[in-house]
Amino acid sequence: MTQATEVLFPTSADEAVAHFGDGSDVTVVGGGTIVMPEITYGRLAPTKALVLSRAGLDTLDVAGTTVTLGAGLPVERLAALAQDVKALAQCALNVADYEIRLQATVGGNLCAGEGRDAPRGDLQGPLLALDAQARSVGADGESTEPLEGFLGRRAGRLLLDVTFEKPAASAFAAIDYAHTHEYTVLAVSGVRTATGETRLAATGLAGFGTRLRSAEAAASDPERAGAAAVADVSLGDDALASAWYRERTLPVLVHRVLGELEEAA
Amino acid sequence: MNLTVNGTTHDVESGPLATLLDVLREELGVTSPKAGCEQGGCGACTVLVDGEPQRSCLTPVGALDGASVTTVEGLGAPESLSPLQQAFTHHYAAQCGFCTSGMLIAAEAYLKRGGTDDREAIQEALAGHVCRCTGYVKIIDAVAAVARGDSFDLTVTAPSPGMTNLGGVS
Amino acid sequence: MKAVGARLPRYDGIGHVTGRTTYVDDVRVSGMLWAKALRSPLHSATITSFDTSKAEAMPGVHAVITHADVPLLEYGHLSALGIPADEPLLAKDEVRYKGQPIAVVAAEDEETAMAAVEAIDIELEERTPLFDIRKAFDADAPKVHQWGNWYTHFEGEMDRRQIRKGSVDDAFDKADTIVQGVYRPAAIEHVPLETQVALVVPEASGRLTIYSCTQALYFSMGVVAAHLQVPLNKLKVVGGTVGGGFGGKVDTASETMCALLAQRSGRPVKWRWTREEEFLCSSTRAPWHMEIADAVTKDGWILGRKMLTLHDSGAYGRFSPYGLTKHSFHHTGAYTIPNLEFDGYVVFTNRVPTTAMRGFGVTSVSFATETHMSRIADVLGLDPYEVRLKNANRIGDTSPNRIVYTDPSTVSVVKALAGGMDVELQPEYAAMSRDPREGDLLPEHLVGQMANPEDH
Amino acid sequence: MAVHKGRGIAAIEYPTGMNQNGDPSQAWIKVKPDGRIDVFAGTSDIGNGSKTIQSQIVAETIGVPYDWITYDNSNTDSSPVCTGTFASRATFVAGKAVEKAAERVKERILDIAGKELEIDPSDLEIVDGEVLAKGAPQKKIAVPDVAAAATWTYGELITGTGAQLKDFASIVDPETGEVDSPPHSAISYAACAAEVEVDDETGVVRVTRLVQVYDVGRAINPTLVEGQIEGGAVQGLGLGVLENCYPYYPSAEHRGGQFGSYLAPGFEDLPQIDTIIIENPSADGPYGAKGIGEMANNAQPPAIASAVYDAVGVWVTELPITPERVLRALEAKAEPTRNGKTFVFDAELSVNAVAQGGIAFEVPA
Repeated sequence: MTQATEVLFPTSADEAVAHFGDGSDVTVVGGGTIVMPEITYGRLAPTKALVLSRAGLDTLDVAGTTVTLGAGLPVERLAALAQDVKALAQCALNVADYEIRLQATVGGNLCAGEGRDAPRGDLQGPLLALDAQARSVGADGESTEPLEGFLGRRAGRLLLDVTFEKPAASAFAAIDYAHTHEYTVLAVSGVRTATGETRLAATGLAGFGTRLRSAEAAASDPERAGAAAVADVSLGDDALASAWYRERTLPVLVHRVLGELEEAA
Repeated sequence: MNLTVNGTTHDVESGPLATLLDVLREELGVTSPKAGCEQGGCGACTVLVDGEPQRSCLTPVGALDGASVTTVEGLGAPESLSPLQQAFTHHYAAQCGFCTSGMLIAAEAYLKRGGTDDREAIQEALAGHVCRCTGYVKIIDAVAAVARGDSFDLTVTAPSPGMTNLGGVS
Repeated sequence: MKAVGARLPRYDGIGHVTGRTTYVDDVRVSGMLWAKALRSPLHSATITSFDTSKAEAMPGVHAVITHADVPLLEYGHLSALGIPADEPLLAKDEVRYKGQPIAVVAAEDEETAMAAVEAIDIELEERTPLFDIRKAFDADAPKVHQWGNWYTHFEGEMDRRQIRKGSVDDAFDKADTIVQGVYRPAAIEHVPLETQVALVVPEASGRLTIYSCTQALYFSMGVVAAHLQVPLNKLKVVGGTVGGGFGGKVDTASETMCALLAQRSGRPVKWRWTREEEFLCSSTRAPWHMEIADAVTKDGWILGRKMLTLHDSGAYGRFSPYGLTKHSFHHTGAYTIPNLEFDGYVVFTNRVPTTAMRGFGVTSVSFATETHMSRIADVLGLDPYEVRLKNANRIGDTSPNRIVYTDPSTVSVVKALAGGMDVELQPEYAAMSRDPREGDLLPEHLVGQMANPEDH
Repeated sequence: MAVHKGRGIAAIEYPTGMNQNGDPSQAWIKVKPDGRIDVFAGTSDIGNGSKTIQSQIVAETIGVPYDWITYDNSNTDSSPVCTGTFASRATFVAGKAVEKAAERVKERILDIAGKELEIDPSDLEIVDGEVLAKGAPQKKIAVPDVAAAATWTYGELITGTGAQLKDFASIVDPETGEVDSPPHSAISYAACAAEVEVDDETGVVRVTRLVQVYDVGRAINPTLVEGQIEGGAVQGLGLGVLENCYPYYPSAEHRGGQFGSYLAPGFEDLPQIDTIIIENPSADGPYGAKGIGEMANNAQPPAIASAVYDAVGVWVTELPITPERVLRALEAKAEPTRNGKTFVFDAELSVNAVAQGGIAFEVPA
């Protein structure tokens, strides 16, 4: 398989974009944590692999109140945002373990498809709550759009970076269960903006991360917000937990996040 | 491409998408990193790449042209054991030994970045490494002992914390 | 210097910390082929057509082995204990669990071996699987196994393991309270860090050198010799250094499959299971279903126990009848109960065969009986330490199968635990020992069960 | 949210050796011309440390330093039969075989030393690699010199074999389960207390402390015993609250095929572990040892189940005690049903509730 695979190591973002082209038949390798086992296990035989490790996308820029994360930024580096965006740092540190976080990238975490037997994409939660803008390229060229929209059409696109405004406060709560190379059963992220708006998002769902709009609308009443959140999501059974369990605990996590946001305010 | 492993530079013939683990074990004959899962989940294949711990099963070797890799073979030999290797011996931190290479590498990286003897910090630093034999207690003991700067008598082993021996009672 | 009692370093410890310990996967031989298996994608099915010719013709493929190539297809690992064979090395005509090996191939490299597996043409007709052991006895249950849905070859061709002691009816009649509960521990994986692996080298002498991760060199040699129908001098099993076992590396079959592939190809053959195979296709600890009813007095004596155990064996027997028998012998735990009625069944389901694991047969019953003991203490409003001390095994008490206890330590360990937890025991309990029962600790119901320890 | 603390205990027993016995282990030992000892046994070391333990037994039995021992279990050409490393038999059964072989070797050393010293072998002992006259230790000969004499003077190979085999215990009455002899070697005992914290909103159970007592008979190597006990404790924790091959048992759907979806305990699941060792020697194990390797994961699950009940007042009797099972139990708040003097727990799980007449669990009223 490797003999037949064209493997490209772009050394700049532009080169990466050029190699990616319209994205057809391109397998993007960020940190390798998701793609490499698929290759090893014979489930994926790329015809063209784009390895981003030298593409210079591992940037973390803070300009005033605006934060931009390069798609190639290792997840562990988000720990640096503990002061500015607590929920994002906390969520990042909840991903897998130290070494995986050094290898795994923001782009990989946001773009990977559904997990084999547990949910993936933990960073989608806080970044959705932050209403991050995703800049990506694809067959229709470059575009920048809200992450929420991007997630629905991320297949076939190359993510370059995500940008968001620092919130006034943020909070993160997860089901804290087993600890070997942990996958998140269910997590809720919350943001309080400078203008006092509350945004909530969840991961650990069927499909990918989701904004909890009904819960946001009821944010002033945490009990009601928790109950409302269930209507915002689609839940599934998997190796970690059942839809029943997630339905019971989603309100708890929403409640905890709102409580923490309240305390922070 | 070339790769320096434990101080020796090799030309690598495997394709660029071959995992570093495969290159080390199958092409270069460096067998201390183990293929415990090839999913990134057990930690037994962990090596240092330019000083940082990485799962060699997740790393395409093509991304490492010119890099320097350290495995357990590079930490120390039987006659020149590193402090961690001594500590793992003295504290009986290896039973079947299959996870030990990855544990040692992760612990080495932890101490290199200034890790202390705080047990919770050690647990967090090594969290991605599964050991099914020891129950982790003695591994934490070993890493903490090196962080404290202990020296080790390799002719005996140390008891675990929290042990009481009542002898024979009826 | 005394060696026994000393905290001496591990014999092979320096090898472990320097990465020099050689496990099977670290053995290097030239010309080695990689093996991969075609495994059943279904829980239960009839094989309607099967053709390996495309795989065999692929460049780089050196051998394909199916059931037809195995000299003795079914060999009972515990035939010496009277447990007959029931499991084919490779599936023939039907598959009974998802992951069951149907064919194995040996090829120049792993990728070619995987491609060859893909190239095997197979058609399966799916059947309704059975998973719930509680439904296995129903008349309309799907049929799992050639012997039916449960094992029927205990001594006297009984279909269950029975223990009978004293009179349960009497005990339940005399009881102040009866406490009944159900206990269901799960299947778990052994999770050795080293997955199952074997390497077989055909020697010029005609012998096979078998590098194995087995927990039992001679046991595995016997299994290979039986399947291949060769005397033991044709085999040399090399091993003894294992990356974790926990019971899961006793029923290994990869040695035999590699041996057949090595014979066929004339080349060394290695098969290292992936972690996914280890999790999904290797044998597990068994799930158990245990129901207990205990006849107790209001002051905490257990007069009698009635128990039903269903052991989920998975699709084949393996060591399950042995494990259930061991389970039955220990179903009173660390206590003496004089009146017993135990029935246990080895039940077949369409899941991966279950096998030995640390505490085999007893881990389950320890969970059931000890949780039950805590419930009894709670229902009666008694101290959980004291209920345990009262019923504890004493010298001269007898086990479910009438073996006299000569040196029981229930009392020692429970008293020491109370000490470790800073729990103060009432004086009469603090004064207890394991000595033979007398006085208040020898109530009428325990007199008849006692025996002379000298007769041990 | 409320996190509730609870405590529970359990006491257990476990037999050594294969149930019903009939499981041989054998060993042979030879002595090199300089007195160094080669041990050949077929016991696989799966991490349990049997290479170490059996070497210690040989060193102790003969009376030579531990580092004189070379232990070879590498292959079936040179090593004799060992039924295997399971059933907690590697120290008790296989260790007894090497002890017996070492006794034979010691006899041969004393015999040849007796000739060299012109003292009756029964008046000699071996201490730290030297053969000494009892009561007159100035009369002595080093074991290496004995081995040299055997090789070069007497033309003898100092060697010894040993085998341990306990008779198969037949079931003489399949109706009652009665056996004709003890079906085990020694029985080991243990007790465990678990302390847990249970989150009543998420159902998550965290085991915070395990206090454990083990009667090990005799600790041949206390450090290795601790390793077995600690490793077992964490596997018991896995059994109790984490691990399940079939998360929706009896369904076979949604199995975890990787670390992270199959929940083996990790570093951060580790509770505080306090261990108390008792050494009530066994009658017939090597140096009084018992086999505690396997039982080391048996006491935690029931102790944890009882601790969860103590914490939140519900019994979860299906393992593992997952967050979902705790929440479901809290929701059901199930009390046992009372029927006269009978308290029935878990009726909904019973065969009576699930099977259609094919099997039942009938309890005398």
